[in-house]
Amino acid sequence: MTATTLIHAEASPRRLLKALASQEALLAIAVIGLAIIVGLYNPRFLAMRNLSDVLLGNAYIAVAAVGMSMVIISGNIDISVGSLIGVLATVSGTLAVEGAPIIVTWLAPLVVGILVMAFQGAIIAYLRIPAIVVTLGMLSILKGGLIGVTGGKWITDLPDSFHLANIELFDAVPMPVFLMIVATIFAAWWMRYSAPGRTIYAVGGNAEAARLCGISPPRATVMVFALHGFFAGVAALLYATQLRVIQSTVPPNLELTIITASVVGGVSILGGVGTVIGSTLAAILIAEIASALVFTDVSPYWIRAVQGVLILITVIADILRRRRMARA
Amino acid sequence: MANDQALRETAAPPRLSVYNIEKSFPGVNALTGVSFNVAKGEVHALLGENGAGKSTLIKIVSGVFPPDRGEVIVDGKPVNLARPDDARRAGIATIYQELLLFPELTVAENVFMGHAPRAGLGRLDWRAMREKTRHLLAALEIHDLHADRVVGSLSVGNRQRVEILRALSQDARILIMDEPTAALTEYDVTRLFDIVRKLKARGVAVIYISHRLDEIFAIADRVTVLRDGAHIATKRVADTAAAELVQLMVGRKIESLFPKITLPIGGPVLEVKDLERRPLTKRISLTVRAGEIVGLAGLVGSGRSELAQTIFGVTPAEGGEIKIRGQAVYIRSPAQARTLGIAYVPEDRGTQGLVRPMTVRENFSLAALGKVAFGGFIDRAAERKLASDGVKCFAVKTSSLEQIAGKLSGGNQQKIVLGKWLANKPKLLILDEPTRGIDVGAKAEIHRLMGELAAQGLAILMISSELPEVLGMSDRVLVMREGRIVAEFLREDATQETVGAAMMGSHESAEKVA
Amino acid sequence: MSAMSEIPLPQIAKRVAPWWLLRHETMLALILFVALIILGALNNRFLTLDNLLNQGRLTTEVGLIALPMTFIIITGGIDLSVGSIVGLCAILLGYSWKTFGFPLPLAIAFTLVVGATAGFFNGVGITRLRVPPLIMTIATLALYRGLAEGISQARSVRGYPEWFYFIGQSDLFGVPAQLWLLLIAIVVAGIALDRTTFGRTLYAIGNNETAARFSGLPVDRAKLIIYTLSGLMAGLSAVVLVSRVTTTRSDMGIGYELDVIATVVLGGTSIFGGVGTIWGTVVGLAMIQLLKNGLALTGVKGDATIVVIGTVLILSTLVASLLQRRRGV
Amino acid sequence: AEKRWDGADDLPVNPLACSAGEASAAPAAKPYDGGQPTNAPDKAGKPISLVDVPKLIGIGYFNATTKGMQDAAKALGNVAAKTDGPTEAKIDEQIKFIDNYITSGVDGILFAANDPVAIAPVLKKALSKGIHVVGYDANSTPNAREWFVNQAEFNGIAKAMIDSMANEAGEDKSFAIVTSTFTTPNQARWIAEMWAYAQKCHPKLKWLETVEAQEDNNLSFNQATTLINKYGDKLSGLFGMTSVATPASAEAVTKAKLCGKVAVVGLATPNAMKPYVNADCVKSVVLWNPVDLGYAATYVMRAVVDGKLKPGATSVEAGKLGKLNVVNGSEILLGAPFIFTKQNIKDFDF
Ligand SMILES: Nc1ncnc2c1ncn2[C@@H]1O[C@H](COP(=O)(O)OP(=O)(O)OP(=O)(O)O)[C@@H](O)[C@H]1O
Ligand SMILES: Nc1ncnc2c1ncn2[C@@H]1O[C@H](COP(=O)(O)OP(=O)(O)OP(=O)(O)O)[C@@H](O)[C@H]1O
Ligand SMILES: [Mg+2]
Ligand SMILES: [Mg+2]
Repeated sequence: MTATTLIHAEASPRRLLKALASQEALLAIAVIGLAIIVGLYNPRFLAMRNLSDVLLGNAYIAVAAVGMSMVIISGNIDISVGSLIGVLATVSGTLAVEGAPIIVTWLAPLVVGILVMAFQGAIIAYLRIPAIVVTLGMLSILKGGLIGVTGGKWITDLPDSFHLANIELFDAVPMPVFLMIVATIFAAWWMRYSAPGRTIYAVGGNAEAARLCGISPPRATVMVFALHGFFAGVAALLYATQLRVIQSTVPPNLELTIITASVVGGVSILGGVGTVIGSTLAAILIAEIASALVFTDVSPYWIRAVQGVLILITVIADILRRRRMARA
Repeated sequence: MANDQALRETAAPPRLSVYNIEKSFPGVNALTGVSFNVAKGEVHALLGENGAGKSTLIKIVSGVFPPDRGEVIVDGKPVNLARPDDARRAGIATIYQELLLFPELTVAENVFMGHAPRAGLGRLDWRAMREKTRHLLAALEIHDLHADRVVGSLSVGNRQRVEILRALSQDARILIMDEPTAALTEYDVTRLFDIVRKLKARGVAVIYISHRLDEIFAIADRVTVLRDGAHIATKRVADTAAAELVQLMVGRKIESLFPKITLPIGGPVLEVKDLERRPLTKRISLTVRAGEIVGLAGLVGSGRSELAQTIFGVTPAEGGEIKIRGQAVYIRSPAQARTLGIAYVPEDRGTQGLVRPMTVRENFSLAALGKVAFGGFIDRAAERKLASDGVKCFAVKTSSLEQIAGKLSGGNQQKIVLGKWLANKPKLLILDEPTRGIDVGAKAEIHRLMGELAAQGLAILMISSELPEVLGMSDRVLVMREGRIVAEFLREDATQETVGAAMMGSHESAEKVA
Repeated sequence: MSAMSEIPLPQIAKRVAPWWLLRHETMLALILFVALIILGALNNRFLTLDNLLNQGRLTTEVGLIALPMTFIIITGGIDLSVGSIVGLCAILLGYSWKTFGFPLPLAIAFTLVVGATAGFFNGVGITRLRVPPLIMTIATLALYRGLAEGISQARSVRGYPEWFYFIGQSDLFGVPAQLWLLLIAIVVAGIALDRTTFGRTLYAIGNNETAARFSGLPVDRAKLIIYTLSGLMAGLSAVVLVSRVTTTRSDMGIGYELDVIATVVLGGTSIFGGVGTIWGTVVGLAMIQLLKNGLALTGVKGDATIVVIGTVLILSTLVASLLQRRRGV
Repeated sequence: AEKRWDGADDLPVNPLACSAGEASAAPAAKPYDGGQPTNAPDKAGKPISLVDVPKLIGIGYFNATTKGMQDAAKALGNVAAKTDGPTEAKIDEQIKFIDNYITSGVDGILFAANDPVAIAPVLKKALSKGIHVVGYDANSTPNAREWFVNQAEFNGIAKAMIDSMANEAGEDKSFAIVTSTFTTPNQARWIAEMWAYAQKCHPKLKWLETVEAQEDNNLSFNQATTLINKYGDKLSGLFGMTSVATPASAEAVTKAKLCGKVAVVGLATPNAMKPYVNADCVKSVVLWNPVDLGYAATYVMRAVVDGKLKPGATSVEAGKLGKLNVVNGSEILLGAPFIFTKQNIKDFDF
């Protein structure tokens, strides 16, 4: 008994240290540190209003990154998500303009998102075509299909009640930020404490071993993609209700931004490793960097280069941290 | 022998029986009508050469493959084992030969994947999971493996232990173990057998596969011998002897198991002085001479593989000195080690030794590409010749040179890994568990080969967890413990007791003697 | 379900056809052939030598990059930064010529060096720091494009001497000049992959990197070489592109990475590594370009064309993999 | 914090006079500088097939130009027009589209260039195959096409924008700009002309910063919001340089509850701007009528094929639009930019 307590006493400060040295902590420190540094240069950056605007305008990326992280942890990847968000936003907006009940316009993207992604997941899992091929193909199909169907006509005249993103809870927390937090916490909890949540890690870590543990990897893949579709639906909703115009085209490079958030958040592209808290923090960091560069008067021509360097630094810091951990 | 009585007394149907199982893969008839049964509380051993079909048989019983024909019956009722989950529901737990683990997850989670304890709302109970894992570890008297360690950072031996924990955690009625001790030392084997005996007493039926005959005699009640996918015989262990089993297995007589010939020993090929590589290699000094076989014994995790990999340049040294034939060298990579004439046959053939999806031909030439290429261009004919020579020399059981290497049985894979290095004509051969998972016939073959190679002046450093092998093959035995070389014995001084005591350290050896 | 489709198919297939017929590349070539016939029948301007050669001209830039990308994907890696390297190299070609005053041939050499360096930098991150390729190149995708924007300050450079347009716009023995470059590169890459120890090393890395390392193969060096090569070819591609369109812009090459990856993957190279051929990539390249062209000539509009391309990518991979499921363990 | 903005294309700026009303100064007469097709078949009065390759398809603006072309085709009766192009504004893709249509054999190509220089070789190839080439919206180098239909001259747009801003925000206030990318030729040119015109006529206006937001709604919104937060009270105006950036900027101002405090002026299509104009958050939206632009381009093409518009001509008849003037050697001017206000915006639907 004494022996075990001893081990515990030894283990817990170590575990604390380990937690502090995690990718999530690193990102949280980066988010706060960057805010402080930029705040010193230009105090306006720290205004509540600005910080909340950074979150507000990018919450949809974080929400989509939650689903993307699950997909990547399960050993897959999805590059069609940007196109899908474009499609779902259009679906939702079209319904709203056609006068569908508001609740329908909000639920429709979720349902369609789940269906489209589950379909892709099924092709990947049961026909066994690599995810990158299916989603690359789907990227084209959705993108071309959207333009073909809508002719790129913008959706305007959206009813006021449609604008979910304008709702503020308790007069303080904007809906998108609220949803981002809820989605992250829910997903984090679910992936840690539910059996299906763990199967994502199992399948991503070693699909064959998972099969021998009684997990059905194909079913897990479909499940992960369906969930990803759900989060893409939420993201599309936030995207669509932000402005009073919906473009009916695919947001450029959105998939890359979302994947970047996931991998900077510490999700291993090889599958089996990562958390959604990390990816949400990374999405926030990336958004914060974009805003910070404007606030610090970095020449607009160099903004993207600086962004690239900062992402590179985050990634390399993570790799070095992991290596140090491995050798400790 | 109380068990024999139990066997006779129970008129109840056997716990598990398989009837007339047939299974073929493209180009191979892996099983041709195999039947046998296991009673409640019986340990039933499966024996056979590499590729005899043992793993295939148990994979059918575990629901991994569907059989082409035949039936699996549990407690008198035929069961349809379409998926591994069905087998688990039928009370069957399996330790597979290939370590199938989740490298990114912790020991506890690996053990309980798929059947984790739940708390309210279907929530996983992490605390209970860790707690139960600790209990299992305690039951096996494993003190150096923590439930929270990430499996990817464990040595092969520890991974094998995790596999065992996983099977034990399922509270199965039928426990299948496919070479569970291949990566374990005697110390672990003893603990495992204690557990198996306890399970047996509880009425669990156990199928046990091993190439180590002594284990079969130590634990099994009956033994079934397979050869080329066919059922050859089922014997009661009490009524048979090793020689008979070997003959049944290979269909001929095997001479001596450890045909050690003493040879004149030449000058030093490898000299290591104060070699350091944190955290596991600490101030190691040793010498291996031409024509000499040096055995390296130690417990799981004692750092033998780490040492070998430091010499081989996988994890370059941080201090100390390595000399090859008197020349001081600094080895930064395996590529460099190879050009210096060092060969390393790693312990984990699945991930380190073999490129499983590539063909037998390609695997054979992998370490000797320079020998079959001219100016960087591969000479296909020379490559084929190299590979077919290797297949012949090592009697690799393969349908063709273009067979995917990963589809061969475990033992045949090992032969390819060994063969590919010998094709490079090295001066120093480091063997890490060279006969793990290899049948007696092939093992004798490999041992004979080692003798021949030494006779040709090759220096051999052999890491083995099988003490009889170390004792039988080595000119000298080094013992490692916690990253240091703690003892050295000449062939004549090395015995089970002396070497074992050095491996354990003083207090544990005292325990073992007691 | 999965076990069922796993085993019997190759058996059946094996009995009815020789193995090479079942290769992904062969299947794809057959599909391509059928598509060509159909599209040719629908439009008499499609199957003309002129048109086909012209398509070759248009696809050279992607093709040049797809070759080293095949190497990279065979090792289980990926390079997402190629499009950005094209942009950076294009800018530096113009910038070094106009602002540094380099003579144009020197500027071209400089551009190639810059491309190779950018690729080398990726390789160093991947081999020395062990950053996973996707992450490394996602970061440099942003970085290199950012450098292109920062250096160019949104300016384009034009007015190159007439001889420079030879590379991108003229014919040599009746074949577009840049197509010769591509053809040579294809032959070299094909031989390197199929016949040399270097190629074998790439396959070994893709199938089992640890075992390749433990077999004494120069794993890190091979990786460093292929990422550098990828950057170099992106640089070459930039030169060809600038010569073809006569100007430099910092947004050149945007989205190339996806075109290139689609080409390679369509050609049967497994994104998981270990499997793939140059020949497959060439068929994939021809397939995408000719389908786009043939459909356009037949009157299919751009948005519908990309829907068709997406569908073909999925379906052809499906058909090929169903018929060819014989590798893998 | 902005240095002189020169449009990054090294072309001279040409600011208009400060006084109101005079939208375009009399251009200095310039000789014809367009190209000519070689051996174009004589199709005068005969049916012709045209293809229109805009910068990209699937955005409201080019949908409107397409509509204008279809209207014109119907009115003319002997023109079949089709629009096709890349789904993203990529010059590389656009070149491939034009190349394909050259191969498939059309009588005329209408284009709006993603890059004036890069598109030139393929257009010259078209000319060399006897295909007529007319540009609209975004020009190429002059000798790569016959005519260019100019919706409004850069300096005219610049004047309208700056005058509106000075008027709404105040003569001595500060403003910032949200544009697509710095490399987009039209936007870059407009900004350069705005700079020149502001220097000349509204020297006290303070120019704070220009940010990129591509053609992306949400990014434009985020960038506009960032500018508002960064400058606070200092910011009195926002320019939207694209039809995407302007409504997004208006939304950002609305969300920040700064309507009336921060003026939004920009190029935009009326439908997207109606909510903000009706709510008095935006007073003036600058644009030409893109439907008319497409219409005019088609008429010009017909006139070229019919031989009615030859080098040296000074005007061309364009159906319901009446007579359009030739400026700058080989450009046809659609007219002065149009300014939508609360009074007239309801009359437009595109
Ligand atoms: N998935 C597979 N595809 C093709 N052939 C296979 C497959 N699995 C096993 N085989 C073949 O079936 C035969 C029996 O193999 P199995 O693994 O059952 O042998 P084993 O008795 O377990 O041998 P070892 O003692 O070496 O582990 C071998 O010839 C092997 O090559
Ligand atoms: N004190 C320790 N600290 C960290 N890791 C340890 C320690 N002891 C053992 N290990 C683990 O054990 C491994 C060392 O085992 P290694 O394979 O080198 O030894 P071995 O004697 O060859 O054992 P095996 O017979 O299992 O191969 C290391 O990779 C490490 O994961
Ligand atoms: Mg076996
Ligand atoms: Mg070892």
